[in-house]
Amino acid sequence: MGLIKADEMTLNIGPQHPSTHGVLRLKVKTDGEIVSEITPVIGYLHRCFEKHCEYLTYEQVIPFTDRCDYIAAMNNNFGYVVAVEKMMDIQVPERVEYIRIIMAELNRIASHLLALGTFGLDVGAYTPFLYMFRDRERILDLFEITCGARLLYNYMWIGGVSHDLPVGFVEATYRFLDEFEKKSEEYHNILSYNKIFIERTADVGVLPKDVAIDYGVTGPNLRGSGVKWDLRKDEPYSIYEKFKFEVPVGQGLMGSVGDSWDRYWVRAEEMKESVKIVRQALDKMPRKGDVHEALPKRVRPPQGSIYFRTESPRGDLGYYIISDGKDKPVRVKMRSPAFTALSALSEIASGWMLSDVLVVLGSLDIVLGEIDR
Amino acid sequence: MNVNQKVSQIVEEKFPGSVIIPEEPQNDFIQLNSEKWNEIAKFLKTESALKFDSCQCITGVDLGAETEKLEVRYNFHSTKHLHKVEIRIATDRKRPSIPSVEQIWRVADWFEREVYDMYGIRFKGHRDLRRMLLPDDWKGWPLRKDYKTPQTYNGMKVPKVRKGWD
Amino acid sequence: MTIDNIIIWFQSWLPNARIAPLYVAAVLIAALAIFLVMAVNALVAVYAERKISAFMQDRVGPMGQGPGLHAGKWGLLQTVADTIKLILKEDIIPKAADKKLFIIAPFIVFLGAFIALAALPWGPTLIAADMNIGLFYILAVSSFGVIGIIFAAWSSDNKWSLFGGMRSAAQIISYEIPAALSLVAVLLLAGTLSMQGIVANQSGTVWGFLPNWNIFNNPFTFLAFFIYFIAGVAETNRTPFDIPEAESELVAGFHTEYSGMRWAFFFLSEYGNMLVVAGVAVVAFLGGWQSPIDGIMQGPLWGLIWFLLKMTVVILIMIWWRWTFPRLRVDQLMNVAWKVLLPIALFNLFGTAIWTLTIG
Amino acid sequence: MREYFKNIWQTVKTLLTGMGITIKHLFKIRKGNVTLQYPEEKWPRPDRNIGFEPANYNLIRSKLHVDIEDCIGCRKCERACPVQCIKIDTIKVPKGTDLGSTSNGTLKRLLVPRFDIDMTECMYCNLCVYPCPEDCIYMTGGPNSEKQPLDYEYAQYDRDKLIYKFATLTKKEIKKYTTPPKQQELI
Repeated sequence: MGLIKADEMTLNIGPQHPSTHGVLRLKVKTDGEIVSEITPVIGYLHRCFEKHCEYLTYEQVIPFTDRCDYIAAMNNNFGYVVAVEKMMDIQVPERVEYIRIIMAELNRIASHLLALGTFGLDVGAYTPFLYMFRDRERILDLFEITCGARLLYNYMWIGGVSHDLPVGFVEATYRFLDEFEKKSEEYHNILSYNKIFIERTADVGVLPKDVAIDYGVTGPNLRGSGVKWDLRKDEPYSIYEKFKFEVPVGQGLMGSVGDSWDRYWVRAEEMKESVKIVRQALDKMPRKGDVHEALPKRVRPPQGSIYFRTESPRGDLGYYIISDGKDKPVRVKMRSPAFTALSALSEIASGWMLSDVLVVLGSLDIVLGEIDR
Repeated sequence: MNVNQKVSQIVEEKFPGSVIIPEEPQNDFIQLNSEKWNEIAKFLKTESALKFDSCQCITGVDLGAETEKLEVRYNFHSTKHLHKVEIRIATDRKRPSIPSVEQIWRVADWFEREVYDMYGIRFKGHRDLRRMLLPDDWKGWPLRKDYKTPQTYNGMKVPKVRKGWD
Repeated sequence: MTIDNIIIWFQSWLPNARIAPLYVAAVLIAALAIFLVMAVNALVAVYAERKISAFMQDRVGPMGQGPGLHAGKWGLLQTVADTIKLILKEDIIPKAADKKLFIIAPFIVFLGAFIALAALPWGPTLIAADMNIGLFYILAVSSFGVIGIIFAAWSSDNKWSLFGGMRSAAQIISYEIPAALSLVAVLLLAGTLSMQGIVANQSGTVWGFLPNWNIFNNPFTFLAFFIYFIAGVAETNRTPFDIPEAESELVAGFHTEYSGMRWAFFFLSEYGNMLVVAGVAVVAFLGGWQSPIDGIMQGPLWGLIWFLLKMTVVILIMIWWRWTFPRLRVDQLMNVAWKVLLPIALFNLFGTAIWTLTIG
Repeated sequence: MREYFKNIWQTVKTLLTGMGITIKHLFKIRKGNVTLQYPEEKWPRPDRNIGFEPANYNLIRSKLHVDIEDCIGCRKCERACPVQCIKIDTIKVPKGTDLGSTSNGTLKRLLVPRFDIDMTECMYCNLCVYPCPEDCIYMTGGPNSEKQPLDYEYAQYDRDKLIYKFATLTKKEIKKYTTPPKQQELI
């Protein structure tokens, strides 16, 4: 006796596991149900995005940014093209700005719907997941009529967008928003205020303010911890300063500030704000205009570098682009919000039960495509 | 006075000789000497006028095999004063090494591991410097400009993607 | 129709035969009948579960297999096709598994549900074995399955399975207690452990118009029904208490390593357990095979119909729960059992005792 | 103690709310469902899609198609492709050879003996379509349904079968075009 250490067990969660949201591997040490140590192992989905970019022209990089965060591809396009436009000093037409914001916000709703649905699935609620997928489907339909693709759009171009909105898009979007607002109440009733759901998520995986900032956690996760920080409000890019919307922050309604329920709730509230933005954008958008007007003949940003960040559904999505004046970038670095969020996992989920680790992981809303790139 | 000038002034006062003054004043970054980087980093985070409490991004950069150096670029942001700064630190290409800031900003842990993974820059004082995205037994530093795509991996031949295409 | 009836019937044909072989034959016939009931129940319940969950989730559910195969309607033969697939599937036993236990485990789990069904009264005369300790017997053997689950978990040599097995053991043992205590309240009213006796005790009306089922008999038994039902759902390992197989946490829990027919036996016994829990709930609280309106539509056939109808309703509620609720955590599960259900069950028992002494 | 009962009451209430929602959906069976019974029912299903006919779409990312008669061999699409899934060979012809013109009226100057698209590699980014001066490479269906009907069901058992060869020139034709006109007369 004494040779076998009977009180701790190493458990591999993943790379293939129903709730790791992709091919993530978590090496955890468990003491019974209690998890004492978590080591995330990533890289299973590494597709050499940054190396690829060295061989591609600036336009050809755009479809690759799609494939990083495949849940919110529009937002990834958006960040990249705005960064390159900043370098080249391009002023895009007003209609293009509005179209981009409509697309980005619709995609934010779609992304949050998926995040909330899969979060419900992690907790064991199967039905809300399908309700949310049903509504996400409508957004994908809208994207499909616009650019033909449902997931990887390659819609935004440097200096414009690939297609103008099709006839009837505006009306269809209004119709969708009307329906969606009614349905969001249903989500709250079936999931958010469900007592079992609250018990499972409230007070679990609390991410305090200072820890969140220290770990570079951004987006809804940071706002869930009670920090009012939204790039759309605080460093407005594109024409976000023209819109009126609130920045929901976690208030600890069901437990303490910064728990999993708060992160969930912030996302649910953000969808409502996005609906508001889309509505305003549809109201104000110039009805006519050439979306290809400002397309540059050739994309060759002047020598120099830029670090530019936008608010993707997962947080601060930063692009560090270095140009040497040729048609191919020297370096494109993507600062992915999910990457930093995952690095905080071991800090906030250690000491909880095995089930809670997966709940916390779900509440961080990671996309492995973006983490591994 | 913009943030960069202010920061470089304050840092130069505290750590004389550490700021390599950029050749052009309109540059939007600060080039630092790598020697005292750890202390400067601590100073950047705690000094009340700066308070760069959020490390946004750490980017490894290779500007070509002929430059004889590798660079690491840090983007910092302050949630107190809402200002940001870019700091660049160059290192020798042959034996790249930079003091780690992993214990100052926790997020730097993974960022530095990624830079090490891609460029082979050793971060002195990092507690867990391993490969991040690539397999542990990978050879070479893929994002360096002089990196050659290997023909074999662990003795296995990398198959050509398409036969009869070229 | 009890086993005794069958033996007597045999004896009328073969008056000179010895009793032992006749007994074996009678038991075998009863066993076959019960097995058929379980199999048909699984077929129907799985189909119902898939369809109902689909409609609840705005889907259409299985539509392929049915009359006219792929273009067919409603996927009526879906579960039959699934069964054929499961039978034909390769049976994989992991190399590191403890082979003997691994093979025997699904049958033990199955046995737990199987022998419990023997004591369910399907009608006034239709019962395999009308024991004088019927309820006690069911309570005893239905927790027998947990041994099989632990066998399966241990022998798989898989960490996820082990987690599932441990959780399951803790869960079933905890929920036995509130379930049993709420049934004791019924025993106080009936004064017998015999299943038929309990049903017979529920004839007539109460308060003038309601059938004299135990659930309506007094407020305490009304509560006891819900406690029994919650605890029963927990014993069958269904959502919201499905932590032993929680697919988003433990992949598939104790049956992660099982495949083909062995896995099907776990499946079969899950639905068999549902049947047992629903059956006991119907017998103990919902008047068994008694007609809801006193005095009419009674008799052996009506009894069977009423019993099946009531059971269907209870099983439908289980399905409904499964597709609505999230899952509890292990410690919360224990909290519910020990801090909520148990005190209320004890209070109920006390209340029922007072009620029977004073009012009843 | 009050907290304890409040907790139980809240649990019961919220769970019943949830059950109410699911049962409501249960009885709306065919109305709200979104499933497409794929091989039988095909997109766009009228009661599910949002009121657009395929022709109203800006584009459908289905399958690349090339009208090879219109191709002038400029190789712009080959250069635009981020994954190099298009491969074009061209042959110069002697001066004065008449190769005909495209439907836009542009004179063809090059022979295109090889125009391969590897659809296993294609990432449906549509980048090859935009630079084409003759609009001869495009995705099938949608606004192009008149030119080429929608085709998204082209799964194959063999990977090699997904390499589509659009060039139609035979060896004989190539020889015919590449021999200088003087020799042609001799033949």
